[in-house]
Amino acid sequence: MDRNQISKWFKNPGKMANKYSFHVVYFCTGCGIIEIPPSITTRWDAERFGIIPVATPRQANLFLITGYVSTKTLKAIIRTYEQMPEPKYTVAFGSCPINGGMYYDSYNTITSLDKYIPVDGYIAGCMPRPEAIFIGVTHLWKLIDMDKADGYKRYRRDYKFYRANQEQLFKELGWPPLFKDASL
Amino acid sequence: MKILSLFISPLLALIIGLLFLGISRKITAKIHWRCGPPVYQPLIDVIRSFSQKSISHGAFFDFGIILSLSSSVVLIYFLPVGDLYAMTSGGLIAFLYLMLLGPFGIALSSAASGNPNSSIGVSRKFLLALAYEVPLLLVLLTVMTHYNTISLVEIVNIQAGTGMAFSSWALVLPGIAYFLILPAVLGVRPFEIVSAPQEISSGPVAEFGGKHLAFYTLQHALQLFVGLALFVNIFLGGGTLFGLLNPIAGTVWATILGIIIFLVKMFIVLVIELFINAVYPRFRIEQAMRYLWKWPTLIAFVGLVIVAILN
Amino acid sequence: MSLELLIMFAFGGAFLTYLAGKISSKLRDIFALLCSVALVVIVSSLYKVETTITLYNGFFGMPLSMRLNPMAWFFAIAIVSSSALVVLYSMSYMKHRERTDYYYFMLLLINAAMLAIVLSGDLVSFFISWEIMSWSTFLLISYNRNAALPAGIKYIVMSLIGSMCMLVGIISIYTAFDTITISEIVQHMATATAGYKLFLLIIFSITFGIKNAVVPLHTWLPDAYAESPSPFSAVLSGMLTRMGIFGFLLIMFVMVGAENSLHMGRGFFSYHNILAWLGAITIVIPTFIAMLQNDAKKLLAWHGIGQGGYMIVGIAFGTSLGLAGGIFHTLNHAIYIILLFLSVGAIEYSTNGLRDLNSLGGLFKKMPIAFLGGLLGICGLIGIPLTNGFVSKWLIYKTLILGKAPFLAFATLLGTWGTILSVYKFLHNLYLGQLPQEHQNIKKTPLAMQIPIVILSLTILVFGILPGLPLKSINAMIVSFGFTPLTVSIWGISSETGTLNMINIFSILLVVVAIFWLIFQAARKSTAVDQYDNYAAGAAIPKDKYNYTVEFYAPFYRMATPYLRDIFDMLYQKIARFTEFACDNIRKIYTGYVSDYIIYIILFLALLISAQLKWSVF
Amino acid sequence: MEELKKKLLAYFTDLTIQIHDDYRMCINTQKETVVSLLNYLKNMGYEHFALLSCIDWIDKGEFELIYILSAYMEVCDKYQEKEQGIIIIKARISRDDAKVISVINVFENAEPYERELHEMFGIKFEGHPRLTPLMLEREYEIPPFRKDFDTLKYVDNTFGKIPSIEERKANYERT
Amino acid sequence: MNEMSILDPVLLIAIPLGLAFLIPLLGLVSKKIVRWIPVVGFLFNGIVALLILPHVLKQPIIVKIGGFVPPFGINLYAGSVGMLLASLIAITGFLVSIYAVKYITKGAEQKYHILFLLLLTGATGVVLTGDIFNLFVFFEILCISSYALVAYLGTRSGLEASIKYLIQGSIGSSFLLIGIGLLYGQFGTLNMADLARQIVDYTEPSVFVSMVFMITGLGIEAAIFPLNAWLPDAHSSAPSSVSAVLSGIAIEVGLYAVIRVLFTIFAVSNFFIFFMVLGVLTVLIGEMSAFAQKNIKRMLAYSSIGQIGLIVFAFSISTQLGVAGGLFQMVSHTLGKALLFLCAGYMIFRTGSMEISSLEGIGKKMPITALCFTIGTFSIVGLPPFTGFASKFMIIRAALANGELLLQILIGLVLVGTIIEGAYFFKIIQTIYFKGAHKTDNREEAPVTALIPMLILVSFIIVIGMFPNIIDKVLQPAASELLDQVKYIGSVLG
Repeated sequence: MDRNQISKWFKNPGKMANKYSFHVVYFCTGCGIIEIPPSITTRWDAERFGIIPVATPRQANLFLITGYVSTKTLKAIIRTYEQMPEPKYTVAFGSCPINGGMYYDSYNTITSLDKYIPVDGYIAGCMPRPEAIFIGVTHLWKLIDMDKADGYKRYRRDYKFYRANQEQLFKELGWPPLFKDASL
Repeated sequence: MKILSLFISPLLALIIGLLFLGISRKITAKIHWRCGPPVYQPLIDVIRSFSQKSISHGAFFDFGIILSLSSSVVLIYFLPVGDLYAMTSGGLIAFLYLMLLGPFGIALSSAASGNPNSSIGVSRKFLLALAYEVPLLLVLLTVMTHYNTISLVEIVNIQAGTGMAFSSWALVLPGIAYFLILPAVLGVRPFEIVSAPQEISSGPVAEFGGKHLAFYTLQHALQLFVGLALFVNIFLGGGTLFGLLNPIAGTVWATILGIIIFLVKMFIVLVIELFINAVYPRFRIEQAMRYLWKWPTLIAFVGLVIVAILN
Repeated sequence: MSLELLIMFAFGGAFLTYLAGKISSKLRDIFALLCSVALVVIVSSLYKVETTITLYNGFFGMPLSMRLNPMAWFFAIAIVSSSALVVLYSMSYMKHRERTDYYYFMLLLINAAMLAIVLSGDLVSFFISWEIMSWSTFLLISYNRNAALPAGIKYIVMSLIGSMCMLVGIISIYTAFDTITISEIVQHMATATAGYKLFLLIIFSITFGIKNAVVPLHTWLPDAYAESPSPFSAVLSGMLTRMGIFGFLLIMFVMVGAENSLHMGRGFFSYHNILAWLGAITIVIPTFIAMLQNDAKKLLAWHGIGQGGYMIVGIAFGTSLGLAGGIFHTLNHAIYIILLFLSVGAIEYSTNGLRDLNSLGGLFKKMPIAFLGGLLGICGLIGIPLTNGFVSKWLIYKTLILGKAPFLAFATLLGTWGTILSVYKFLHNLYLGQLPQEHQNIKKTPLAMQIPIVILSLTILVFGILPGLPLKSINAMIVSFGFTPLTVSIWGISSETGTLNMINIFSILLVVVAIFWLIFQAARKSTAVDQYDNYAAGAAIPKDKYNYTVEFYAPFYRMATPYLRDIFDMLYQKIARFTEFACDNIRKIYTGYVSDYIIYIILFLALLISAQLKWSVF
Repeated sequence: MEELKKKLLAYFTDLTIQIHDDYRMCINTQKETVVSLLNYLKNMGYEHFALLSCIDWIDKGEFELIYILSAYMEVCDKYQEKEQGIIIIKARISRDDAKVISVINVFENAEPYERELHEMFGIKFEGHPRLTPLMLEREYEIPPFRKDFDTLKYVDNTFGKIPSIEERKANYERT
Repeated sequence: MNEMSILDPVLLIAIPLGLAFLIPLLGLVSKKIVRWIPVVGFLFNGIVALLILPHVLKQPIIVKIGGFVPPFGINLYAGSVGMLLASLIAITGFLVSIYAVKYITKGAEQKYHILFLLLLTGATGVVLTGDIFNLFVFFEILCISSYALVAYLGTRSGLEASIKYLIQGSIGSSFLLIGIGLLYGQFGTLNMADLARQIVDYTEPSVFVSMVFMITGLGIEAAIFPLNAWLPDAHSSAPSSVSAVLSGIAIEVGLYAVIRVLFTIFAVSNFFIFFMVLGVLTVLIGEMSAFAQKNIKRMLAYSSIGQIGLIVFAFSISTQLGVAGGLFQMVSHTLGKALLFLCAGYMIFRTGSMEISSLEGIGKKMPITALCFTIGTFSIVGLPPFTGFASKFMIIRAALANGELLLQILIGLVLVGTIIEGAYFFKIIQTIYFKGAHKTDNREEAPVTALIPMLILVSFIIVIGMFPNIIDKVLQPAASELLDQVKYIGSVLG
């Protein structure tokens, strides 16, 4: 936690501020949401890392997807992700977003979240305990330092690929494409 | 002196305001038995918001938030900090009107965004403003009629002589009334209806992204500073402590000491406030209006009657 | 330019416009505009002139005269300029409506009558032009056919009551001093007893109270404003209702004289104190009722009443500062209420007749000029610093606070907060928020409508930042009433108990806004987004159902509606129902049977005889 | 339960009723008599429509609809039924054109159950006000709960092959 | 007295009477001329009256019929009051007869014109006579011709109204005759001046009986409150030109007779408080019942009652100003009410029914008539630039002059009456202009012969309204003549 090293602040304030003030938007899909309240209250205080839950995606920069993603919630996840301002990171809990987990053969659970929105990190555990969440987040700090957590850049670069997958899954999406040049 | 204060007081207010926000989060955390964020966390939030790429719903969406922040800064000029003050034109009435410009600016921009959550938030903000304005007006009128002047600087000078304002018994009741409505003026926990994250997804600021959110946080910090400074100026005698500073009046040290005393008083009032609002759940808007129109208004009214009879 | 020419020009202009209308509508529009502009030029050329000329004494030998003094000039310039703007506005507003030359004739006739009122040197010509004004207003209010008819009747009955009171007052003055020219009355008034002066004050304040809509007598105003055509309701609210204020000034300060009208009665029950308290109530109650209105023009109408209360409080409080505040507020109110009605008219014109607050929204994208007018009008109405409303309200507050009347000051400040809430609802529901589908491509406001809106918005700012301009002529008026003039500088008022300097407030606010605007631009550039890209908990935005305008202050609705009904309106409705019931029954005396009639005759005979036998009447 | 069984047998023809030990009565009937049977039982005090579900006998080519009714405690005393039991009604309909009369006008709260069965099994309920999709986001040719619906094949062609680790690394590094 | 020159008041009665009997002869020659005879007659009458008027202002003309010296022979007393009313009757008669030329086409035209002439001669006679029996005779001519004219249309309502009018009228005339008989029995003379002289020093209280009978008799025709039950039916079911004359002239003449009896013959003093209360009562009842009307002619009839009440109130103030105000109100009421009835006539003719609701949108169909109607209403209600305002101004001034509390309360009630009157008249204006669908403006304007009298009346109203001094020169001498009983006796008995 290099929060109080002033030199780093002057070198790159934007990245440091992003690291140490995560405004989190939870998407209460799946079973992981039950882990979030304990992580932000007294015993495992998330606020000491500067992590505050926030109501609207407009103010957020970290997007936690807690658990399996069904087709119905995927629509909302895409919409929320697109409404978040630019330096935004997504972290998914458990194995269901990776390969469908135990719902691998379910007719309405998607098998890999990465095809629809870029995911920066996965936290293992069905569902990860608060300590695991904090380890995940601190790992995300490292990724940000190494500029590896560039999900939003990939989304902007390959928007055509993501948009195609989305439209293939849903007949009509109800909102225009986010980036103008990407419309098919 | 005046030109100097033109630059210093807004910066001072910003820093102190952010510091107070950080302290309030820290103390609330400590009350909740958790260690809470560092005291300079609001500063980090502001830098992060500035680094984010925000969306804009049109010219008025931006102009509103700029107007509200600038009006809060102009408000600072009216407030004497210690004996550091920049503007006296118009006195307390102009101050009251400028206090309204802040919420009006935010209301303009959040309505321009077209989000129903923010419209509900704005309507609640105005209702809350109407609710706490009734006792506030009574309190300010009592003070003005008591000191028979409408300029804040004069009030502070008169108090400088007699130390604490409570020395003159007439102002005890308005002081209590003002203290009761202070959380509503600052927009803190029991009266946090306006930007309630759970109910109306943080009300007026639902659509505020990067730099808009930063401007809003700065405006919120300034409003916190103004609310406390007004209370201290009117009732706790501004930058003086029972006339201790009289011997070394007029020197540079006196102003610095005056400012420090002023800040210490503000800190004490803030801490007392924090103890109240850390434990209280949020009022519904009807409950808030009924509460604000019942006890504080009654006390303020009785105070005004007493002062009116006195002179 | 003498006064007769002015009056001749005003009335003649009205008739000639009607005739011109018969020839061609284009000619009529130009002619009407020319007339009003010419009037503006004539009146402004009479700036420092003080003359009195007798027109003719054909009326029972009484000399009907015209008089010009600072007060008359102040109101005259306001009337004439507002009528010029409204005529320009209605050139395009009334373009494809029927009976437009009747409308122009009435509009110009009303302006001429108002001019005659203001310039009248004696009470009879004052009364004649007052009556002409009220019956022509009646004819114009009921112009919009169906819903406007009851409003017209309500208006004309109340103004008839008012003018009957005034007639009795004037004739009692004529019999007491057997002169009707105001200058002579002022001398004779010294000899009158206090009781007679109180009687005069009460009679005249009933008339002017009705016209200026002081609370118990205000019920005609909301319907009249809402139902009359927008340009006319602008004139109606801006200048016509303020004839009441002119009347109050005339009776309280000119005729009865300042010193004894302000010392009538003792302590709380003195005349000016009760009037001030009536004014205070007029500020508070209508402003809170305005919050519950769903029709834009009704909301503005209730504000018309509320702001009238400020003027009454300013005038009734009797210090030179208060008087200056009251009169200045009359001018300011005229400016921004006309501006607001014109912008609502522009919306009505584009959405052809729709002005319901719940179904409009987001119009500022489509109608920027109307929005600009609306916004500045609202800032003026609230009295935000840098607008003219702030200066006059500041004057009124200062007099009340320093004049040891904290409760009155509390009522006025509370009124301001009520204005803020209801006026924000007006701005939010009409202009901001989501633009509904069917208003995507509405008509653009034509140029003739935009010019008056822009001019009025500029005057709000100019008078706000440089209040010295109008305050000079108000000062002259105050001196004519015998008060000590204010020390007025071009940009504010410097008096011993707290100065008001608009320039440094303006400059500081401007500088700070500029700084923050630069910081705002310096930060990362924000991407523009249309109204459908909004946070809706992840769902796509439903096209037309996604805004919150119905019952904008819902919690306050539930708390306040039982108390904020218009009690006086219900009272007057009951009285009206009772008179109708009484009329029907009285008509039943004429039963239609001859036998009853003959019994009546014989009874009459018997009555006469018994009267003679008992009291020997003959 | 016994008297109820006797009454039912007397009143209705071709019913086969068994009573299991823990007060469960199981009635097999034709799909035509289901509505009148439910009406009768409702009047007898079994007013709580607990569940409507369906079993797919793919080999017999039939769907078996199961209606479960139960009674609120105090109602039973009124009819001197000492013990409070549940009644299970089973009816068989053919699998290919599965059509049955909806029971909405007897029990309103059957509406979501019938919609779900329509969506998941493709059973048409005549007389149902709105048979719109209840939970599923997309259209399916074969309703998913049918036995002949091959989930794995469906998952592959809608959500695509699950990318292997190498593919993910390649996708990640693509500049 | 001057010789048989053109300026002889007797001509005012003789000419129309002669023409009335000439009509049947001329009728044989051709139908067309008959229509124009009343027009010519009243034109002549008007010119003569207007010529005589200036002479009479200072010194009244006494005409002895048949050369008998006044106390014995019948004499005409053409004072300023008499001549004012006579010229008013002549002008209104002239205008209404022009209107009637095109309006009365169906039915027995000849009889209409004869009765019309007789009615107005009766009226002129009542106004000019100086002898009470002569007054009775002319009064009878007036009433009988008006009974007949009311039933002219031959409709069921017309007949019923005229019968009612006949019954009440005849009762009234018989009371009048009883009164005159009593007076003649006691004083042996029929001449007003002689009677007045004898009554002044007559202490016996029984003289009031004859007065009571005379007042009731004349009061019925003058439509004072309890006695005016016949007026609404008579005026609404008569043809408009007749009702214009009836409410314009007949009521005023009746009222003149009552005033003449009260002021000159009996010279009463404290009777007036009773009379004043009666006047205010008539105003209130007239206005309130007019408020509840749906039929336009009945509404105008009731408003005439209201106006008459106002005139009674004005006269009962019995000061110089009050009587002048009353006379001025008579003039403005005649002009205004005649104008309203004439306009209403053609409006009903065009829309076919008398209901106010049927008048919707008539402002577009008949713009000039509607405009005249509006100006008439404004004048009757008393709004500034028109005569109604000037006369009301004078009456209120008279009432407030002597500052009695009772008078102030009564004038308040009268103003309440005017407010109610304003309310229902403005409702009609709204129905005319602002109700009804936007009909295509197929202008069916009233014929020219109807428009001319209307426009002349409107011009009279506006001119007198703007410059009331013109008529004020006539009113002051008339008022002083009515009040000054001794001067009357002196001028008649020489």
